[in-house]
Formats: sequence, structure tokens, C-alpha cells
Amino acid sequence: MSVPDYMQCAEDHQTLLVVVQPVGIVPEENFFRIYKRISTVSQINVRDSQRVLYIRYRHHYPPENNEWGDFQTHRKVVGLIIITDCSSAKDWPQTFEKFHLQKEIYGPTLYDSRLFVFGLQGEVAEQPRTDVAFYPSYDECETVEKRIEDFIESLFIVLESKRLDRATDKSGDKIPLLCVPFEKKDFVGLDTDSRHYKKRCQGRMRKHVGDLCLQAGMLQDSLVHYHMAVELLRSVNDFLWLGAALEGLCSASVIYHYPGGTGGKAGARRAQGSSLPAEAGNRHRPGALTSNGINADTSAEIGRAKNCLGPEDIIDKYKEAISYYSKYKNAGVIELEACVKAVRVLAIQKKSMEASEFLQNAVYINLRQLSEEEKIQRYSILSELYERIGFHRKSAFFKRVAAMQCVAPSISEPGWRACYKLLLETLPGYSLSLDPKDFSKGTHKGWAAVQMRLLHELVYASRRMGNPALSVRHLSFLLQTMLDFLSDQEKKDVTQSLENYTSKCPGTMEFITLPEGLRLPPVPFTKLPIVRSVKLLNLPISLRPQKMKSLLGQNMSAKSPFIYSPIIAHNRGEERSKKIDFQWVQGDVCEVQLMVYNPMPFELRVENMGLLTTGVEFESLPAALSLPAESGLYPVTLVGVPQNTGQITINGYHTSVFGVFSDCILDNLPGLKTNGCAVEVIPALPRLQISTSLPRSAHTLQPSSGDEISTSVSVQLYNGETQQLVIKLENIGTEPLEKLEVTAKTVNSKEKLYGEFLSWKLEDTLSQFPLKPGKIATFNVNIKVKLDFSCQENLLQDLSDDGISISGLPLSSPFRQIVKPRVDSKPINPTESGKVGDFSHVKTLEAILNFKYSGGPGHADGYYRNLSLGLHVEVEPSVFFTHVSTLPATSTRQCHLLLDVFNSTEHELTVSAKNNEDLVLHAGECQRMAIQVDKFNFESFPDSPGERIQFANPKQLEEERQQAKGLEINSKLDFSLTLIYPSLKREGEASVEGVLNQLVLEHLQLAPLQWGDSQLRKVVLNSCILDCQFISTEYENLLQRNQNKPAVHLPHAGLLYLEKTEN
Amino acid sequence: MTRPEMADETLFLLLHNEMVSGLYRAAEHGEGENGRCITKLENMGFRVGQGLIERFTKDTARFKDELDIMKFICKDFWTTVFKKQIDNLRTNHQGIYVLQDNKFRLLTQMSTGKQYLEYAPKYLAFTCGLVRGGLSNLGIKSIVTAEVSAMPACKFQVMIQKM
Amino acid sequence: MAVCIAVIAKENYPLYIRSIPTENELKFHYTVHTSLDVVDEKISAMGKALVDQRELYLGLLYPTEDYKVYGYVTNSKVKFVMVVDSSNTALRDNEIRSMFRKLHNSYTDVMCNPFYNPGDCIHSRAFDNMVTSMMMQVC
Amino acid sequence: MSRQAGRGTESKKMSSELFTLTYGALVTQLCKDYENDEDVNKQLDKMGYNIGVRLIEDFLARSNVGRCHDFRETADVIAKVAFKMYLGITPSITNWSPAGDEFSLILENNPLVDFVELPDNHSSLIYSNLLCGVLRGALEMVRLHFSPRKGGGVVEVLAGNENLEPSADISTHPLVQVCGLHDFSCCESMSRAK
Repeated sequence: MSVPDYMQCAEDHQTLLVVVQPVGIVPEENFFRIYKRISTVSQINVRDSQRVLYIRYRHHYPPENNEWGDFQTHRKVVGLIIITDCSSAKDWPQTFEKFHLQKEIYGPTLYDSRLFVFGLQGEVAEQPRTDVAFYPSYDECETVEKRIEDFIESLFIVLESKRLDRATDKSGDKIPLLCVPFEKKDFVGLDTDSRHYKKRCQGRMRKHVGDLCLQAGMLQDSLVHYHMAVELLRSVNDFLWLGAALEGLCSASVIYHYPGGTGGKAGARRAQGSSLPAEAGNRHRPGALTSNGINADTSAEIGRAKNCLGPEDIIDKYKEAISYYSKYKNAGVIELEACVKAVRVLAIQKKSMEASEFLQNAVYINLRQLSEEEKIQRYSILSELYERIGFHRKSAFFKRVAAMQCVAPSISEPGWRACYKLLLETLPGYSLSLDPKDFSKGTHKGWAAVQMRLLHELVYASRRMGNPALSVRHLSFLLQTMLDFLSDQEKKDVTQSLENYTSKCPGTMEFITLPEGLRLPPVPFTKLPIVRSVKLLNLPISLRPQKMKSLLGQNMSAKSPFIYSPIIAHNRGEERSKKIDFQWVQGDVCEVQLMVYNPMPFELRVENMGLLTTGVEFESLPAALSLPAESGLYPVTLVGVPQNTGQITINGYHTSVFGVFSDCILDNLPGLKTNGCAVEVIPALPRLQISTSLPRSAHTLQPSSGDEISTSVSVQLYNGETQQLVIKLENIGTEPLEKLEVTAKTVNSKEKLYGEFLSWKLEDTLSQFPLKPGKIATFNVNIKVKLDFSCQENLLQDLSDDGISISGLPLSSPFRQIVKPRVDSKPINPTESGKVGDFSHVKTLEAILNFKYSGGPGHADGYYRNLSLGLHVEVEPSVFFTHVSTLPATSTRQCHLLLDVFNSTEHELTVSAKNNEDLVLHAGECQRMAIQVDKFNFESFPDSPGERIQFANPKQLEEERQQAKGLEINSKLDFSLTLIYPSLKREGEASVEGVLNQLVLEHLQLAPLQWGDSQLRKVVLNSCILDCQFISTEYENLLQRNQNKPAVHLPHAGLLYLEKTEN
Repeated sequence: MTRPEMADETLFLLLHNEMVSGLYRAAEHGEGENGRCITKLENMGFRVGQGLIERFTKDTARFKDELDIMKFICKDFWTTVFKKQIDNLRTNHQGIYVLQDNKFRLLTQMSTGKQYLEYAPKYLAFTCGLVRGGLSNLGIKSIVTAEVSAMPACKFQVMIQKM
Repeated sequence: MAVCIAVIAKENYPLYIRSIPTENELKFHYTVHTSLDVVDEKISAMGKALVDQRELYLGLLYPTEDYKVYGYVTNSKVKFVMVVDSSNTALRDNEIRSMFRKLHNSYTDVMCNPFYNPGDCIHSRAFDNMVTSMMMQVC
Repeated sequence: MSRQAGRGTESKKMSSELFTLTYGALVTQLCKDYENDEDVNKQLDKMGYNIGVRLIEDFLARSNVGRCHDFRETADVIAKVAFKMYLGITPSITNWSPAGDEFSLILENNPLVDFVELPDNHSSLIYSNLLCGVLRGALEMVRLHFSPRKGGGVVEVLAGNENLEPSADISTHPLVQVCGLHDFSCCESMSRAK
């Protein structure tokens, strides 16, 4: 016999084998309906005895197995039930004929048989027969079970008679020699009278009787017989049968010890279709179930101790039996089945190690060439058994082998589905789940090499099944979870094939449900690329919305009045952790910066990478990027436009890599840095763009107090010049621009600035508001630069070098004298300034014009925007007052202000002062002009340190005072010079306030009422450059004013001592 | 390679003290905030514990159970490391063990009594890690804390994390 | 002498696996992987056993047609699995045992390398050499 | 006195692994805390120094060595007494400079580097730099015990072979070099495991 029954277990030894088969055309479902009902009758309490009969039903049974029936009686088909369709009486005879033919097959072993005829009515059906049952249809056959019970009764009677007949060996008549098919030839011409032969016969017969007793429900008797058989057979070294006897012993003992049966649920699952739940049922001994463990077999109570093997013995005997079987290659199936039975017992005994040894042995029993089908069955059963003893890896291994077997090249049409199904079943054995979440947290654990192999096989199988979506899913999973274990080459290959698959069937984020009901979760590529940090970016400063103070106040008041309310604290905590302190603006492009890197050894192309958001309708503008091989951290900016307002949350990003679409949720990314993901979107605001009449400036003025300059323009002006700056304000937003405030502030100017630097009239501009989107308004700013006109040291040098003494001039009406300075040396003075060719005394002024504007819904919500324009003015020197002095005029209430005016520009310029005719100065020319001015009172001395407190050192303070004085004077004198540059058609004005030194001031003011020494001394000290005559007259004045002055001391122009004259 | 198995304890004690003060010094200079010093010490101890247990159990028979392991820690491990056994081991049989050392080596250099109690934690963190590391390498996840009532006596509480 | 030597972590993933010839390494992966069933079984059985039986060497895990697979478990539940050519009858149990001891010592040194993170794959040169020596010396 | 000292040292013996591993943990922790190896070296030297200044007290107390009369004697004490006492090894003294103010200590097997296999990304790490600090600190303290001219000296660590296998060249690298100069500097090169 050659067809092993892997499902067999020890308790099957006590069953009677009944074959149920259809003849003629019987619809399968009908047959199995009946078969099921028959199978339910699997055990019978035999009338007037407590013995129980167990029936094992089969609808297929290889006759050649039947031939081993004498060896182990449970292999013998003792009952045959034929099910047939017969519609008309005339068919009846041949139907009955078929029945007989069928009987022939198992003829020699049959105890009894039955024929169930369906569909036949009429007088044929009337005739009462024991062996035939007629049923009008498959639906009206209530008596089937009853019939079967009767049938079993009859089987029992035969069995019982055989048992009794064999058990009581009448001494004298010779016992036939039972043998297995392959033995037959060996015994021809053997001396049948030898004691040895007789013993063998007895031994085999005892063993056979043991089997019958077991089947007949007499456990203890069977044990006795088996023991005797073992004795006899051992004595004659009849190993095959000795093995059988030992196995019988084991079976009986197992049945005794494990009334629950050893088949377990697995028994129900049967590789060949023949298996049915009923069979699981017929493994159970009612003795165990009904009368809670008390064996129904009375003989059990008598001496259960002796004869019955203990759990350990069972295994030893199995081992022994198997060792004997293994001597006969023709008994391979017997050996194999014995192993399997033993394993089932050990599984129950929880002796995994021994069990594995039996299995190991079973693996190496090679039967005659097995069919692929059989191989598959064999491997899967091995797998199942290993699973049973808790060897999950081994189990997985064999299942995988079985899977491979399904698609062995030798098979005509490979069963890829079966293969795939089996492979799926191996997943737990390789501690692999197909849910990427199990890997996303922490590092990958498990046996990567074998897991990868399995995944590859799943991919391949699913592809051959013609399910590309599946292969894509598995391949994605492989790439995502095994990335760290893939070699560079493998990475290339995997991605390559992935792209091939996705070209036909792109990877999605949907679950894939398998026919087996398993659901494959999507596999987002969170490692392609790897994202290290996510940072929501603020809007560029010029677009940042600012909250108006007043409304800010309201916000505060909106908060709970309970300052220490824990709830608030809690909320604040949340905000800090999640919400971000800046806002985005509806309708404006917002940015999120990701730091990513590419773990692949080749360039990674990421298609349509965009943001996943909730809370606010968000128009994501996906980006495509390609990252160089093994790139370091790489900044990627994802942008989008919020369509409405509220709180928006960035939960992740989506990508498409290698044709697989992924939604990567930030929460699932390990070790991700983020500055929070929720930000508020405020209503839309207008957008202002400004353009000016002036050229854009190369200079970037360093933004003081953090405000950033969007644009900055520059202009070059001559000191004192005024120019108008025309600014075009365009509303490039979608909201009307309703409000505008302009402020200016001068930055980092070391220069003393006279007069108002920037001035404008906002009204004209506002009149053009509200400014519709796309409209332009103009805004004019007057730039007026008036710096110090006092001469520079080096210029002074130049003049004095010329040795031009301006002393000793005749006192006459204003006149000029041309002085001829060294033009060459003056203008360019390399040591003075860095920029070559630049004018040596160019000074720069910088200011920021700030446009605070708002409009639309954003304005309604109290937000505004700030746009600032940087203004960079280079002030070239125009004129210098190289020297200033005064001459008394005819009236003491007036005096002449003498100015040496030097034109430092390359252009001719005209200087005109009020009621003076113009003075034309050529480039680099210096001339003196005298202007008659009214002296004035200096009683109101503008000097209030209070406001200049910030000036630490007295020197600065002094400067300030001087300047203030200057202004005062300027106003008093109401005096200024207009500078006209004919060639340039530009003009400006110069003023003297900065240049008037102490002495000159003394002279400009009306004589004070009392004259103190100190002042006198001042006069004296300062009057170094006045000519003697002037001094003398001055002195006379002095004398007139205060008599008791001994001397005036004149340091400069020759000292002259004046004695007080007594007269 | 043949190497003397014995080193001098003083060197270790000094090293340990220096580790503690060194870390705290660094923390003051802003390198790593102060709170993490304890953790760092504990982690170092953890790693050392892993290594030591690997060596110490190299030639011992396999352990029977959790208690068997705890006993090993209290006897052999403690002796090799601190040259004395744990004086008293108590357990509630629900995964909490209390190891008491009446004269804990790393506290003996500090003056006995209560005056330096507040400094004790940083001198115990390393040892807590040592125990946790040893146990974890023997397959027992745990939380180890220490408490000192009066120097140099010290109690280590081991809470087994059931997995 | 050994054709494959593997170190398997507490959590049953390979820390180190080397085999000769290298081409059918995957085969050995399967051999070692399945052997873990036996290892687990033996360890759980070990727990109940008496002290003197609780040695780290697990002995023969299982034989295949052409190989014998031996096992060893440290107290830290790290497993060493050694596959030996079954044709190699020269190897006595004691020799296998001592080979495992050597392996264990070397592994202990790896554990004591401060720059090695327990649980990571083993890249130690010293360990590698040790293994090589065991695979090279042919009997 | 000597008896007592003897007992002292006996009772103070302990498993060197604890020390070695603890030191290893310290070094790796420092490697985590400081990005570049130079800072780690500095830190190690600093800590070593602090240990040295304390260790010397213990040393003088326990090893009743008298005042050293010359620098060679100092060298002997360092090698034969100090190293023996604390690390259980006796480095050999070589490379005496002609001036006799400089010599090298060779640690045949430096217990600190047992088990250590330096990863390639720490090429400039001086693993045992602590020792230099210790010597530096200790010697600085004992200057008083020497005549000022001879006391102290530069501690210079040269290629201490970190290679784990016993290999011939391990002894060819002087580990500690002491000389009479008065600045303290360290450097070490290791043959890397390639």
C-alpha cells in the first residue's frame, strides 16, 4: 500500500471502516447531504452491552490499502453503502447490478453492505429488503440514520462472531497465517509445521484478535491479546508484525489515557476533500463525554493498572514499533503513519522535543515517487504537526516548502493562488506582519534575511496570480520595512521592479482585501525620503499680519477673568506645545519647510509632494523634487494657499515615489522634529507693492529694530539740496486697500541734520483710497538734506597754507576778495574716504519709510500689514563756509556776517542770499561774501539738558547746545543761502547755523546789559583774528562800559597793553 | 591576553566621584541641562551593568527564575563590584525587591549621617543603572530607585516591569 | 570545521551570521532560524531542570541529512548556533562545547566594548577573527 | 607602617572590569556630549587631572615611598609602585633623554583599553587620555616633594596600541613620556582597527 493517511491517529484503530459511494449519476451535493447524515452515526452503543462501536466513513478508499486489512483491521473496509439515483422501475435492475459490481471491489473484506436508492417509487419500492432502502427523494428520507444504525448492528454481529471465532483458538486445527500483500510470495514452500511457523501464526492471530477486540470495544481484552502477541512475535523475530502488535498496544493505551482523542481540531481539516466535520466527532469516546471520564468499558475497571501502557511506555513502544517497520521498505506508509500518530500523542503529552524527533524521522521516510499533490499534502501536514508542537518556525518552513511545491516546474498548471495562500500562512512563523505600523515605531526586529525572502516570494506569487496591485503592495512593504537590510544593488533592483509594476498599476493608499479575508493595510513610503523635521514658516515680514493694539486689548479681555484658573494655564500649555504664535493669511501662499534626506544610493525623484491638512480648506501646490544619492539633510519647502479662515493643522504630507502614492502622517514618523503643526489663518488682507522714481539701491541698510526693508532706493544729493521722491503704491492683492499710515525714521545717521529730512502730505494720497485691487496711487515725499556746512579741518589747512590773511581789510561796505585755493589738492583726499573717485566728504543718510496698511476682511478683524521702503541718500558736499566772521555794520543794531564760501562740487553754482546779488562760484572756488544781518537778543537761550539727558559726556551735550543755538540763530537771523546748480538744474539751500562759532555769536547779539569778566575774557580769548582797529574800538566800548579794567590781553595780532588813563 | 584581574578600588572611587562632579560641572557650563546628569549617570551605569553581567554570568549555570537572578545580584554581583554582599533582600513576590546595603561603598567616603543627604542621589544614580542594566541583560526589564535615610546605609528598590 | 556560526539576539534576530561557502548563505539562514524552535523548547525545558543540568550548552539541536546543528545559550539569552558538517565525525561533543566557550568569551568582550551598542549587529574584528579560526581549522 | 600599607593595598583590590567598563562608559558618554574628539580629550585630561591631585594623597599615604632624590627615582616610583598599585601593571621605562629629564612609560597591556575597538569616526580620540591627566595632576602636587628643578614634567602620551589582539608592536609604542619641561601637553595616536 502506498497512499498514506496523514490524518490517521491512534484512536482510529478502534474504528470500523465503512465506505460510502455513489453509483450512476448522483449530484454531488445530494450525495454529500446524505453522506453527512450517515457520518453523524459514528458511534453506537451496542444493544444489551455497554460496548461502543466506532465507525470511520470514507467516500474514497484505495483498494490496495484494503489489502492490508489483516495487518491492521481498521484498514479493512467492512461496510459498503451505495447511494444511487433511480427514477424509473425499468432502470432498477441495472442499478442493482451496479451495486453488486461495486461490492466486488471490496468484496473479500466486507461484512455487509447497503444500497440507498433515491427517486424510485412504485411496487419495486414496496418490496421490503434488508440490503436496499428506497426513498422517493433526497428530501424525504427520514429513516436514513435509523437504517445506518441497523446496518452497524449487523456489522457488529459479524465482527463479534469473527472475534469469538478467532479468540477461542481450538487447539489442534491449525491457525492460518495472516500476512501482508508483499509477504505472500515469501511464504510459498515454507515448512508450515515448524514450531517457529506455528508461533508466528499464533502471534499474528493474537495481534489480529487484539485488533478485533479493540474494534469491538473491548479495550482491556485487546491489551491482553496485544501483550501475548508481542511475546509470541518477539520470540520468532517477526518484526513487521511485532511492530504492529506494539502499535496496537500503544493505540489501545492511548485510547484509554486520552479519551478526548489525539486528532484534535486539525483532524477536521483534511487535505483531500474527503474530510468532513463528522470525522472530528467520531474521534470522541462517549464514555469520556457522557459519563464524565468513567470508561464505559466494564473490563476497564478490572486491572487497568496492568496491561495498559503508561504515557512514557507508549512513546517507547511507538519508537520500537517504528524501528521494526523501518526494516521493511514496503511498510513505509505504515511507518510514516505510525510516526504521525506518535507525534499527535506527544503533542498532547506536550513533549515537543520527542515529537520533533519523530517528525524529523517522518520527514526522511521516502515512499515511492510521490505525486506533486501528495508532496504538497505531506509538507502541509508536517507543517501542521510542527505547529501543533509549537515549532512555529519549522512549521512555517514546511508550509513554505509546500507552497513552493504548488508551483513546482513539473506541475502542468502551477497553483499560484494556493502557493500565495500558503505563503501568507507562513507569515507568523517568520514573525512578520504586513502592517507597516508594526515597524514604524522603533527599529526593525526579526530575521530580516528570511523575511525578505518571503516578501519576495509573496510579490512573485501575487504577480503570477495576475494581481499587480498585490505585488505592488508587497513590494512597497518590502522596500519600506526592509530598507536598512537591502544592499545598494538590491535597493536598485527592488525599486526597478516596483516601477515596472506601478507603470501598470500605481500603488495607492487603499486597503487591499484578500479573498481569504485578510486586509493588507497601505504602505506609505515614510523613508523615501526620510523626513527629519517639519517647520511651518512665517510669512515674509512685509506680508505678516499685525494685530492692532486696540483689538489686542480686546483679546486680553476676552480671556477668563480668573488669572490663576488652571484651565487657562492648561490651555496655554497646549498652545505652547501645539499652536504656533504667528498667523497665516487667507489667500496668501504659506510655506512649510521639511528637512529631508534620501537614503537611496541613487537619485530619488519625488513627484507631487504636497501637504496634508485639516481644519481649513487648503489649496496645496505640490512640488516635484529629485534628491541626490545619499543626500545629506535637504530643505524642501511645500507651499499652499488657505482658502478660508480658522485653525489649520498640518498632519502630514503626500508623495508619489516610484509610482506609489503615499500619505505620510507626521504622528507615525519616529524621531521627527517639529515646531508645532497648528496655525491660525486670519482673513485676507490687501497686498501693497511700491515702486519709486528713484533707482533701486545696491546698499542694504541694516534694519534697526528688526523691521525688514522690502525695497530700498538710493539717491545722490548735494548738501542742502531738496528733491521729490514719487512713490507708486499698487494694490496687488485681492482686497481693497482702505487704510494707510506712513511713518519715517532716520537710521544710523551720525550726521548733524538740519531741518526736516523727509516730508510729505498723506492727504493727497488718501484721497485716492480705497484702492481697488490692481489700482495704483501715488505718494510724494520731499527729501531735504541739510548737513553741516562748516569747513573741514583739512580745508582750513588749505586756506591758511595759502597764507591769505583776511585781517586788515578796510572797513567798507561789503566787498569780496577772490582767494585762489589749491583746487587740485582739495577735492580728492585718499586718506579721507574709502571709495576711490568718490567725493572725499560724501556723507550718507538712511531712512526707512514705513507704510502701515490694511483693508478688506482682515482689516475688519483688526489686522494690518507693514511695508517699508529703505531710503539711502548720499550727500555730496556742496558749499563750505571755510571761514566765518563778522564786521560791525554802521549801526550797532546790525553787523556784517563775513562768509568764505567754497564750492566743493565740480559744477558752477550760484549762491544767492536775500537782498544780496547772486554770487557765482566755479568748481572748487572759494569766495568771501558779507551779508548784513540784524543783531538779535540772545536772552532766550535754548538749552534744556532735560531732553538731552541721554547724552552722557559733556562734550556731546555741548555739541547739542551749539546746534540748538544754531537753529535758534537761524530763525532769528532768518537767513539762508539758495544754491543753484544751473548745469544740473537742481537747487538747494545752505545755512550757517552749524558754523557760527562763539565769537561770531557774541557779535551777532545785541550787547547784553551787564558785562562780566568772564564774558570779557571770552571775548578776549576768542577775538584772536580781529584786527587791531576793531579791537581798539571794541576796547573803547569796553572802557565805556566798565571803567576798572586794567588791560585787555590780545594773544594773536600783537599784544597791546592799554593802561587805564587817568584824566 | 593575560592581564591582572585586579585593579585598585581607590582609582574607581575617584573616577566615579569625578564622573559625577565632571558631569555636573559640564551642566553648569550649559553643556546639557542639569536634570539630565542623573539620567546620564544612570545610563552609564546601565551600559556597565550590561557588560559586567555578561562577564560574571559567563560560567554560571542558567538561572532558575527571577528570584534566582536577584540572589545572584545580591551575592556574586554585589561582591565583585562592591566587595560585600547586600545585607538584606526583601520582596513582595509581586515583582518588587528591596536590596539593602548597610555600608554602601560609594557613600562611605562621604561623611556619615544626614548632613550630605541631598548630595546622595547623584552618587547612587550610577549604581541604579548598574543594577537595571544587569537585570535587563538577563531579560528582566525593571525600574531601579535608591533611597538613603542615613549614610552610608542605602536601599535599592527594584520594580520589575512585566512584559 | 564549523560551516556556519550564528549569534542570535534575545529577541531572536541575528546579531551575526557567517557561513562557508558563502554562496548558499540563505540556506543556513533557514537552518539556523528553524533551529530556534528547538532552542526555545530546550530553554523552557531547562527552566524546570535541576541546577546541575542547567548548563549553557544545549547540545545537538537537530540533525539534517548533511549537517548537525548545535546550540548554546548565554544567561543573557543570547543564542549561539553552530552548524557542522555531519560527515565530520571527528567532532566530539566536548570539542563543540569548548568551541562555544571560546565564542562566548569573544562575545563577552564584544559586549564590553564601550563603543558597541548591545542589540546591534556585531562588526567586531576580534570576533570575526575568532569565528574565522573556528571555521578554518579543518579536521 | 609598611605592614599596614600592605594590608591597605590588599583590602583595596577589586575587579578591574568594573573600572575598565566604567571608564569606557564615561568615554562614550563624553563622545555623545561633545561633538569633536579634541574636546573629549580635553575633558578626559581635565577629569584625570582632578583625579590625580586626589590620588596622590592616597598614594603617599599608602605606599610609604620616601622623598625621591632624582628624576630617575621618580620614574621608578611611578612605574613600579604607582602603576602596580592602581592598575596592577608595571610599565617599562625607556627613552631616557640625554638630559635625564625625559623618559617614556610603556604599558604592555593597558587595562583601560581591554575590549575597546575604536570606531573609525573617532580617529583623533585619545582613549586613555585620562591617564595623562592623572599623572599630570599627581606630579604637579608632588613638586614640593622634589627639588623644584626636577619636579613635574610634561606628560606626553604616544601611540598606545588599542588593538585588541596581542600583537608584537603593542609594546613598541611608549604610552607615557615624562620629561622636565614645564608645559603640559598631550597627544596620542592609535593604530585603528581597519
